Amino acid sequence: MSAGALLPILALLSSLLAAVVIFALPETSHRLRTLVNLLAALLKLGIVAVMTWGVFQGIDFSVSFTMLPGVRFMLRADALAMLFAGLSALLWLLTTIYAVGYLEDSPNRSRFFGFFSLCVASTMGIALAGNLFTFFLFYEMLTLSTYPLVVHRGTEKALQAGRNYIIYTLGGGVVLLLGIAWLHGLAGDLAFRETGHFQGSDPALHGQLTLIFVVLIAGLGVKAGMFPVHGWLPQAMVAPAPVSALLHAVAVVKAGAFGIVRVVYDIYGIDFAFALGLLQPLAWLAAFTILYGSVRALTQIDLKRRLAFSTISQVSYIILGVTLFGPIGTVGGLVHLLHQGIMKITLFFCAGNYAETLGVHRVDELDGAGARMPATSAAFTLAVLGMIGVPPLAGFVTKWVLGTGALAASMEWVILVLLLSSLLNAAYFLPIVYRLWFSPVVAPWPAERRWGRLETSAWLLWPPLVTTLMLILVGLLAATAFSPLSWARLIVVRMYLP
Amino acid sequence: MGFVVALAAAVLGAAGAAAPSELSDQLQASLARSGVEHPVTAVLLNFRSYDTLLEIGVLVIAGMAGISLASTNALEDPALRSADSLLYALQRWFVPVMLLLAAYLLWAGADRPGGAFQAGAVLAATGVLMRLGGLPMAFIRPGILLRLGLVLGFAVFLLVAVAGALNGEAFLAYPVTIAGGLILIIEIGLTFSIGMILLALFVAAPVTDEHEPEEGGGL
Amino acid sequence: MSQWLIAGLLFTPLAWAALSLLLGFRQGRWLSWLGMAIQMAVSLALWFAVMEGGGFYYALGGWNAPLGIALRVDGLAVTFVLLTAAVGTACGLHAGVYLDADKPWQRYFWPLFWFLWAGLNGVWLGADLFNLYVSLELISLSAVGLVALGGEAAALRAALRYLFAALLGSLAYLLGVALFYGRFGTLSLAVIDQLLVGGEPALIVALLLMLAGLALKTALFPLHAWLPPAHGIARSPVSALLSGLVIKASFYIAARLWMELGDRLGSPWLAQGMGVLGAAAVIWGSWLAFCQPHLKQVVAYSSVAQIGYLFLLFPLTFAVAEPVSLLAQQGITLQVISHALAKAAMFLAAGNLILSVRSNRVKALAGVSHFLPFSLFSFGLAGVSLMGLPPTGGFAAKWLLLQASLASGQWWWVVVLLLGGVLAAAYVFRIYRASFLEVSNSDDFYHPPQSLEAIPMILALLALGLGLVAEPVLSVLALPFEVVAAEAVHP
Amino acid sequence: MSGWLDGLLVVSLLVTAVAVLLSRDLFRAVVMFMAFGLLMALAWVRLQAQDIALAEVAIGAGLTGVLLLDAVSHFRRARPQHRSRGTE
Amino acid sequence: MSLNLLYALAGVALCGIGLAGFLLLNHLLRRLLAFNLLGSGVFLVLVGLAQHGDGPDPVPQALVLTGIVVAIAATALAIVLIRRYFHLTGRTSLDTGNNAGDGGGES
Repeated sequence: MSAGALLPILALLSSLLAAVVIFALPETSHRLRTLVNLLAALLKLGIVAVMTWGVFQGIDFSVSFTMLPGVRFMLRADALAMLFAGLSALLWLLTTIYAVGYLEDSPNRSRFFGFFSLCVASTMGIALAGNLFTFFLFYEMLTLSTYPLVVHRGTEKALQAGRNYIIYTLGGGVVLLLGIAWLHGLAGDLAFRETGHFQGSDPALHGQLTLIFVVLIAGLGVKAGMFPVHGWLPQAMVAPAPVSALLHAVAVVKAGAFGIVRVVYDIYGIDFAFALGLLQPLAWLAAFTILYGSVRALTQIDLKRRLAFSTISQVSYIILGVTLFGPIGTVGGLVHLLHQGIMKITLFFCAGNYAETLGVHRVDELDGAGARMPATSAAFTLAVLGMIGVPPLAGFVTKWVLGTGALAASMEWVILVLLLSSLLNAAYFLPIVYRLWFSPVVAPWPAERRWGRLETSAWLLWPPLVTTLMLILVGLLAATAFSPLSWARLIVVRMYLP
Repeated sequence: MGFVVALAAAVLGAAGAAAPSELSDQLQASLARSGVEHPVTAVLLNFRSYDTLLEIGVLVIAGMAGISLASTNALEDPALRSADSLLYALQRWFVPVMLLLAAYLLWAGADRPGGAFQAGAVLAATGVLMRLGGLPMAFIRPGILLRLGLVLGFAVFLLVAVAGALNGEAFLAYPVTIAGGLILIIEIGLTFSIGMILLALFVAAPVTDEHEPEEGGGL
Repeated sequence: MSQWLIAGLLFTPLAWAALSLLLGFRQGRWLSWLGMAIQMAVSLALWFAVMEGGGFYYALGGWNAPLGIALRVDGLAVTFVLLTAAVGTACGLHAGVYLDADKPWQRYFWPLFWFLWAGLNGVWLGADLFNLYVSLELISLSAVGLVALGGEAAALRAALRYLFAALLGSLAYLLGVALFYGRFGTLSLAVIDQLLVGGEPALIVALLLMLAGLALKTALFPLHAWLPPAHGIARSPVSALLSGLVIKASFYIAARLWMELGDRLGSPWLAQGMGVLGAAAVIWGSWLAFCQPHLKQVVAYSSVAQIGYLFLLFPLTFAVAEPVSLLAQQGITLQVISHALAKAAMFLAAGNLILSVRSNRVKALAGVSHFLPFSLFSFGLAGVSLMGLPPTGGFAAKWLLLQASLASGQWWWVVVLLLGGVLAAAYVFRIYRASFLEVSNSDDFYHPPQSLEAIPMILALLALGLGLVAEPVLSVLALPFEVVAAEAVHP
Repeated sequence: MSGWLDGLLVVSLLVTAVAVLLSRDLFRAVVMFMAFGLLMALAWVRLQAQDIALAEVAIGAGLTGVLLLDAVSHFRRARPQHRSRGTE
Repeated sequence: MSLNLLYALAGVALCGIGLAGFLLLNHLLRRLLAFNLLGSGVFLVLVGLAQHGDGPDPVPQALVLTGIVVAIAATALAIVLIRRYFHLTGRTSLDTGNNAGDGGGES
């Protein structure tokens, strides 16, 4: 088997095998499990790095075999795939480190890390999927492997959240399956292809294709947390912080957004989707979700819930970018896929630190936490500023490019949405920052724990610091060759501009 | 009612359209190679012997069910040892006659009506008579001997069947020259086992309820 | 070569049935392990032989079809023979450890087990209408025996219900056979297929009778009432055999009849009617599964639901284009295989769970995810297949059926397929939910032996992997078939 | 052969069958069933199926009947016993 | 109407009687009797229909012989189960109510 076929499989197997090994390990062998976890994460990061370099050089990584009559299982690494794969590989490593610290002394770790690895394998599969069928395969696998993580604590509340999570996501999966099967019946096995498949197709099919598009977006929109099917996301925040961080802020919602990008660009083709008049309503929906999420976030007292509504809002930036008809908007959407991931995971790491170290879960309990946990609070503040779009941080780059794209596509109202959203971001984030640094401590921390010299465990402290550094760097160095922005440009140049 | 009408119509319809069967011609043509002269026996034990093999399997299952319920106590039920002179006389005269009858039926099967099933049934009836007469029937007690008797006919049949396969022919194929002999062997085994199974079914069921069947005996 | 294999295939289960009757449960276990190994090897070898050489008729006793009984050894048949070997071996191994060897009645387990196996092989290979009847009876009686084995009153009641339903079904089938024989003077399905010209009313009645009888034996809604008590109360390895294999046997015959004769004797009404009953089974069975308080009842009602999918074969192959029909057949075949594997895994895992928490109630599972993740994991994996989520065999089946429904324009089955998946998720996740609940005083669990835990896991993994290798498995369906019957009819 | 004889046989077959199902007393029902078996045997003879006739007499009427009778008498004897058990 | 066909039709009627009894009767032994009547009806149809044209046909006769043996096996198994059931519960009929609920036998 050539290296081209081997690497995508290895990328999948690295975490799949890790999952199997972790399941097989006894509950008590914590060190060994941590070792396996970290080794697998590093290995995966290495593989993804090599593949990214290869894709940059124009090497074709793909593997496929016939799974069912007329359907192929197909993995293929293109530039877009590597964007998502790179994001999840990088953040998996950090989140694994974080989770090891976070779950210290808690039961059922074998189960947790096993399913955690399985989730990452699914995410990798989603990134590398070469056709809609394979995408769906891993998409559902992600749903299933996240359920045990959501209900990990086994409390009545967690189980209830898990139930809602599964109702939403499986429901979305069924809708998606309907769309995929329908499309398959109409057009056969559809590999992701830069220009889409329907340019110049029979006008008689356009009605059906429009309907299928709606079905597909509805199915994918559930995971992407789009209004009105976003309800699971805030509830799923009962899960442990690493789960919220990696899965709900990064893997799951991004999988939905990524799927929408794939459908719009690689199945329908942006020109065709535009010609069918499908993009405009999607843009409105995305814009509405952005504002809706922000408004809801304003009133949340629970820190993680506030972050969750912020996620709902932020993910729709990606979708908004995609629907801006033109290359610049696309760049904005794609780069936000990465930027938002880094920023949001920082915020969740910090929220987890407050919860784990001080026992703080609510916004109004954070008064004066900045003095107790300066490093964490600094990271939090920077991430917040990034979210709001303060230059030169990651979020600013996104919003700038999106705005430019909107102007280029002469959709000026989008600028208004962006501005309004930034204001709202500031409105729900800045009070927290204020409380952190400028409010005096009024009450003792609900459940404080101490770890020697550091403000919290080193396992918990380093990951947010690293991601904070990243969110500064991706903003500062946006113009250099290997920044996410450049990579997004590369994707657009390669794929969508003939 | 509708069921009967539809079925009757179907029977009449099928009868009206019945195709001339080539099967009986083939049967007549092959009868000479079957080893027996009576066509029913030929069908049962040669042409469609696989049916019969499985059917004996079904019977063995029923037999197992029977002996699993058997209660050892019931077999020695003193109430059954009643010295009924009529029964005793009956038994004295009938048992040999019935055994002879069974043997005859078995033998007759080759060229006229009769065969293992009927002979087995007669054998079983003999057993029932002996049982009612209160004869001690230790052999019918649940145990290795009873189970051996139960499967003997089946085992003989099966061995003959696989011998054909080992011989390089099909499963259940008999060489033409010894087909008659093989069928007779099978029939003897079957008669014995069928009699045994049917008898077991009767005897094993406890006649009175005064003694608990061995706990959990119900299959 | 194939000749020897067939002989071995037929001989082993029957011989082992006879031999194990002479032994006790423990010695019978040793003997049966050997027998299972032989059966597995023979089934595999036969499968590969047919893969290479194509299918053929095997004339038992050297007598060809109309006079003697011929076995139809084709790709589908050997696939099911192999499936039986896999599931049968798994259940047999599990039973050897699971069942209490000290109970005197257990000695009858092995003979019944082997007779059941023999009957199943007889059905898969059967091409003779009456022989199929005898095989069915062999299956029914041994299955009833297994349900009742050592049973208490409730088990006996379930067994009696099962027995009566099975007997009625068999007689209905036999009545249909009588009509066919009266009309054509033959019992060979292949010959009937050749002689059959058009839809005579008498033969339609015959087909209806046979289908009705077989549907009763397959527990198609609304004739399913006997199944849940029987499958729910039998010992777990037995339940696994019954749900995994036994109900498939009667469906297999119905499907064979339909595929051979349905094009001339069927009607759109009949086809759609069967489909509607299947759909009702999917919905109603899933709903009832969701409502059951006992773990094994959930699994048993799930069987009622999953069987419903099989009956979509009728509408999806009637008066549709050849490729669509093929899609549907492949989908149904996959559904049979994946359900057999998944349901057997599920029952065995459920048995382990019950052993562990010492109760059959779903509520008693609280906290078990803590202690028994392995069996729970197997249960979960099997559940994934039942839900029809990728990459399992259940998903592959559902995908093919979706494609067939869409391509034939019968979109209403799409609704059933999708809804069925959601409902299956509902009852499977109910179990997960119960087991994930953490309760403080839940440390009192018994750990079953590892061998018990490994077996359902292997089955569940097979069901999972089936989706990935569906293509090669399905390719045996299209193997060339040597037509002997044609010569036999017109010598 | 004489058609009315067959007609009579068929009619009595059906009548006996109905009687088997309708007789109040279970014992009677079984006896009727044995009679039915004998009539069936006659029918088989008329159908030139002597083998079946023999089997029917021996197995159908004879053994099935004996088994059923045995069961019936078992039920009869055991019933009061169970009633008393139930009231304890 | 030929002689054989007459018996075949008698078989049809027996099937009807047997089926009605099977479905309507509650007592287990009566249902068993009905099953045997139904079986006899089927056998009559099988033989009567098959040989209504040209004389005795050994094949259906052999089939019926097999069928009779299968029927007695089934009957015997049923009787064993019924007796055991009766022994344990004192009942001679299956409850018409919902039996599904008490499936908790395995523990």
